[in-house]
Amino acid sequence: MIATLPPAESWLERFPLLVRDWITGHLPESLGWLAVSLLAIVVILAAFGLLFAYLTLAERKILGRIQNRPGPNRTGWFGLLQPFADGIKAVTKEDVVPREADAVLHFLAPVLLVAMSLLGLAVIPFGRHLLAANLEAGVLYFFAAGAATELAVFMAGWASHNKYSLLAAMRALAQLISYELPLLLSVVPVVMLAGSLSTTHIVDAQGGWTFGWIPHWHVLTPWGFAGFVMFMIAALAESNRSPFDLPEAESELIAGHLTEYSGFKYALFFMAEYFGMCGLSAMAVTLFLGGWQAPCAFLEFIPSYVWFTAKLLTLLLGFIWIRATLPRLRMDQLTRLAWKFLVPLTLLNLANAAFWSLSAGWSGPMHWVRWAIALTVVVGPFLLLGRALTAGVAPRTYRYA
Amino acid sequence: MNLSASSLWLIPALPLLAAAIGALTPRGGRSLASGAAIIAMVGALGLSVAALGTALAHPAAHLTDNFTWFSIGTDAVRLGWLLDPLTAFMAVMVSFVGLLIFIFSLGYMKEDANFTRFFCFLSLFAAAMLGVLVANSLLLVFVCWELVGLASYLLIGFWFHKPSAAAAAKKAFITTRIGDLGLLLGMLWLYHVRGTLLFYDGGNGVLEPSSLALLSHGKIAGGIALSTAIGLLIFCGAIGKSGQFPLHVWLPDAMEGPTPVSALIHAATMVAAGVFLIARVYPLMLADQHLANVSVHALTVVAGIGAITALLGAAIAVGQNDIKRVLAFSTVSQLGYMMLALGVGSWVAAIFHLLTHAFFKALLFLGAGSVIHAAHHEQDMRRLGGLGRRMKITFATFAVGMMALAGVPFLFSGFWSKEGILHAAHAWPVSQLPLIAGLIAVVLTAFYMTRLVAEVFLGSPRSDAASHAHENSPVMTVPLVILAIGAVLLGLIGTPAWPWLQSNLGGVVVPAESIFEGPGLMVLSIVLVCLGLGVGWALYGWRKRRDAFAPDPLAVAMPGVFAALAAKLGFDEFYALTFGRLNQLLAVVADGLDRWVWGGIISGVAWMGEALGTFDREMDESGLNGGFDAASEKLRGVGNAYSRAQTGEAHGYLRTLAVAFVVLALLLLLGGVL
Amino acid sequence: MNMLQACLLLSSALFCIGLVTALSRSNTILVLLGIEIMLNAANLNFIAFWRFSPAGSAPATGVIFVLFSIAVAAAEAAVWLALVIALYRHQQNIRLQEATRLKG
Amino acid sequence: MNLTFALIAFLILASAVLAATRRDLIHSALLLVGNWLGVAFFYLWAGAEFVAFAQALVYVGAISMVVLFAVLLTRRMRTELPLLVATRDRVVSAVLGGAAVFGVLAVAVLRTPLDTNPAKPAGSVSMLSLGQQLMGPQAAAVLIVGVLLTVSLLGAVVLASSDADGKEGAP
Repeated sequence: MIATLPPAESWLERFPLLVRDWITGHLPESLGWLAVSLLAIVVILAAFGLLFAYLTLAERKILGRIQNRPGPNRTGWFGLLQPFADGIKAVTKEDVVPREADAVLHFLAPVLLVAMSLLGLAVIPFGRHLLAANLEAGVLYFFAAGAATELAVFMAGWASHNKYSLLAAMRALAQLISYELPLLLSVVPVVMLAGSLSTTHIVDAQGGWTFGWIPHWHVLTPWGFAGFVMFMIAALAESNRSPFDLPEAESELIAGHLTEYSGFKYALFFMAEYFGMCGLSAMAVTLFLGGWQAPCAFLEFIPSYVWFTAKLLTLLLGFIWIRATLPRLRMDQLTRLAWKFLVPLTLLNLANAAFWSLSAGWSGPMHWVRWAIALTVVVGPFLLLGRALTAGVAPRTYRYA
Repeated sequence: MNLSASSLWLIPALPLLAAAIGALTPRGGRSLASGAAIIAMVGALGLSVAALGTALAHPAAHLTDNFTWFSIGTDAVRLGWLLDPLTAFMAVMVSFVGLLIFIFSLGYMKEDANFTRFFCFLSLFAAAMLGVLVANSLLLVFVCWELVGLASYLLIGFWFHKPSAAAAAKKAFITTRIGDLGLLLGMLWLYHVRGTLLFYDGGNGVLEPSSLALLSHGKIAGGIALSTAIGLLIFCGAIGKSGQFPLHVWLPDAMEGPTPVSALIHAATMVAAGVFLIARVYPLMLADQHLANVSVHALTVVAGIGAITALLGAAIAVGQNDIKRVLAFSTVSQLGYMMLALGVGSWVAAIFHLLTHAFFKALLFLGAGSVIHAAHHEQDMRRLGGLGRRMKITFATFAVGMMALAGVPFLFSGFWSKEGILHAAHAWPVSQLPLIAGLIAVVLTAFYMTRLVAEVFLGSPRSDAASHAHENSPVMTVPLVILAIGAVLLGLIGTPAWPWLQSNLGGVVVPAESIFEGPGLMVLSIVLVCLGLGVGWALYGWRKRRDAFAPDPLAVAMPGVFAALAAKLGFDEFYALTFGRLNQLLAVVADGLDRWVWGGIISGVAWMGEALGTFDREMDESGLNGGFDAASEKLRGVGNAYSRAQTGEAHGYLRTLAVAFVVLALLLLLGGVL
Repeated sequence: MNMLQACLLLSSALFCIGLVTALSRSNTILVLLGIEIMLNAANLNFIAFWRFSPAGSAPATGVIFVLFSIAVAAAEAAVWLALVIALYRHQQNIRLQEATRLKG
Repeated sequence: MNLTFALIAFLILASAVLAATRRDLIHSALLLVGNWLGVAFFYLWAGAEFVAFAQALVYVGAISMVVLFAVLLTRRMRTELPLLVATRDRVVSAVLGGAAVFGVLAVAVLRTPLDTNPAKPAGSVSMLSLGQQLMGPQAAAVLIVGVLLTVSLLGAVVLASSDADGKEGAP
């Protein structure tokens, strides 16, 4: 039975649609569209809220394992209830607002931040039929929504009326603006090659397999691989994750723009950080890792949203792993990495993608030439720029007393 | 594996890409630059072999792929790629020998600070030379030809901080440019007559029968056929590039470059380009052969120049003491042989000799480079000696190269290719003088090579550098061994017993039979080789030189002759005295013209201008100024009044704008326009 | 009053608010922000005319015009940030009525 | 549709008026961001999806940052923050001028018979045709805008960088 149906029609694949239709079927026709939209919002909020809760737990446990300690393991079975305990604690804590603070902005900042980081999720195709808003300019929408988070960070820093907060906000702004450029520029090749700003089209463009087991994901081309890596680096910086977590550098800036926040507002900032991380990872999956497409033809029977979730979780695990591994960058290193390394590389990668698209018709031995040229354009500047970036910097040596 | 003509451009494109990489690599990226160059050469070799496969499958065809470069009005300038056995054999030879030289350079240039630049230039050189080979248009050939010249200039002057190297680079560039002028003129003339420069273009190319008939029927003054004139102009380019008499003077000076460069220039690429060019346009050179009523045949001139060069080069080589200069003059002489072969009508013998010579001359130069590298850049063979025991591989391979060049019978490739030329010269109906010159050169060649080997490798070390020399690393010796094997085996494909090369090269261009008319001439030349070897051994091998300052035995025997030969028969001095003087005289005349005649006219004009100006000023100051002064006073008053409105305050301006807008809009509204 | 006129009135009102801001405030930044408002008002017009244009007119000219306008606004913003900073460095404040050094 | 338009118009005008009258520069700037967002909503309402997102990305993401940087970089500490009180007559003349301009514009708009086509479906310009327009007939303009952006960036750097002779010193 399964073998005869095309994968898009199998009941597993259509299961979410069936549930939706069952729910909206009870409502009058005129309210259908509203119910569908609300349902999408509720599902996204619930799913990502839960993901947020267990991501914090996973992060704490994985960090603990990497640092050779158990991590939270008291609340509930294996500490599984820990997120809820934390949530209850955050809600019931006193919400301190400094006397000199700009009360309205102080309140608005975390709300705006969470709202903006959630907005981007609307255009992510989580599965073959799972997409909240199919916009023609979906990718642009995603980044336009993401741009507002900078504003929220600034508002938080300014409204606190605290030197450290303001300094941290300025630093955060500098970092976010610096890394927005490579983030956008590393996306442009994908848009160029797919010929569309729509996320569904981009995922469709990555469908199909060579020999049935090499997927046509963008990450498997020279420009796509380079773009993916640079996108992920910029995404790390955009979501203020280690090793780019300078805005909240606890040791220097006493948690930066979060200094004057407490209670549930503080929790909201963290929620926004994790939502941003999820959103950017989901975008990376959509743009480079084939979205919900299965890696091999014979694995298509597994529904698409499972694949998407698997890829998303892999990237999130990568985020956590990097946090446990890499030390924090200095401010000057951070900006230098963005302007002297990532931006030129992304621009070159753009040219590389243009070459790739122009040479699409090459065949026979020219196919190898195409690969060789594209790889050279990726690897050569990477080596040269990397050398220039570390020129005159000796590896740090430690002398133990 | 096969390669079509349309993909032929990849062969030069690969080294060109490597050159670009080398140019962009900073100084530290030694392995990147050299790796790119060598990989590119391996790729070019692979593609050349594939091209050879294609060419051998269609031996009689000229596979072309032409395209339009740009068009002026209704005329289009078209370029193209050409694949025939000649191209393919040459491309395989150039990329193979070039690859070995590249590898050798890894060791030879290891200590040089400008390693990456060197590989960039080498790749450029190889790219340009391969470009000459695959081009199907005289224009494209010319472009690559000039690129070869440029690259040779850069490489000869690689150590430009040495004044002698800089001078040698300039000399090579300018001397070859003289020949190129002829080539350019010939090209323009050809384009004027035929309207295209493509060699083969489905019946419309300049080397195809209809065009040749047209060219050979045209006559210019003095009873010379049009094709003869154009062919001789093109030959001028070959004279310059291939170091033929009388433009051979740059070639020995070019030894100032690093030794791998010498090997590249004198074995595989630059000098071969001249011979290749004549081989390429051979149908054109041949076009006047059947005409009886012309005053001169193009090929006769080629044969004569070749014979003179072969004899002259061999003679001068006898009197040189610098190891590389001996080899340089030997190259001049061998190129003379090739031209001689082309001139007397044996196209295949020339190409055969070109291929074998590429191998053994590259071997000899790289062997010399190995010696020089080991002896800390000592090149004077009077100060070397006894290296045979210290550098066994170099000695063995060098000896193989020496015997190939000298034409030691039967085993070595040089013997077979040279026999082909001598037999062809013998069969030439016009004159036997080239044969005689060639035979004398055979003796001299065997003699000076014996002298070279005896002085460098035998006897005892005559300087510190020579006594501390030791064998080089495998990166340098392995190419020597490969080249030595090639220098022996390559002879096998062209022997009278199995003329594989001749049968494949022939095609439609020229009759390709190898001319062996019996053992008589062969016996004579073997005797002559033995004579040369024997005399050389008697003078240099029997009693070894004891120290660096002992006089040369030949100088003792024939002081006058030796001094003349050592001075290269005074060509440089002769040119300096004649052309140099003439140039200086012309410069003096031009200077005088500038200074007195033109300068006088200009100062006269200037004086008149000055006088007019004075008059004008008087008029202005007395007459016109009064009126203008009064007017400006008024203007200034008005300006003052306006400037009071300029408060410098942006708000004020903006407000004025707003008010003006409202007023204008009201006017329009009231006027009923809107 | 049809929809297009409403849009145009909206943009006129926005334009005038921008104008009043630019005329009344002395802080250079606010003056420039007023100018940005006016620019946005002009863009509103383009979109409005494009949206309500009669069928058969040029397809996307209004949209493209606004796109270019936004790009130019970005360039302009960079320049005026630099101007404000230079002004601040010269006179230690950014009051526009004091920036009269170029007065003739 | 009219309700949506009224809401958007209210958002745009209210945020602009508030921004123009606030004393606190930061509040003005943030309100203006709201104004720009309102304009983006207007574009969205009018069916120009791409322009709306571009407006949000450029104005909310980039120009707002420039404004905030300008405010912070030219601000003294709060103790000596100059109170930028506008003189009364300038405010009055500004309001009068603005009202006059609005009056003229309103009269012009209302008196002009405008040929409209409200039946046109929203979002009638597809992303593809927009891209083809930009890369085809408008390619030269795109190039010129690119050059303009580069030049303005360089010019801004030159203007804002401190003088080479160090005459000015730190503010």
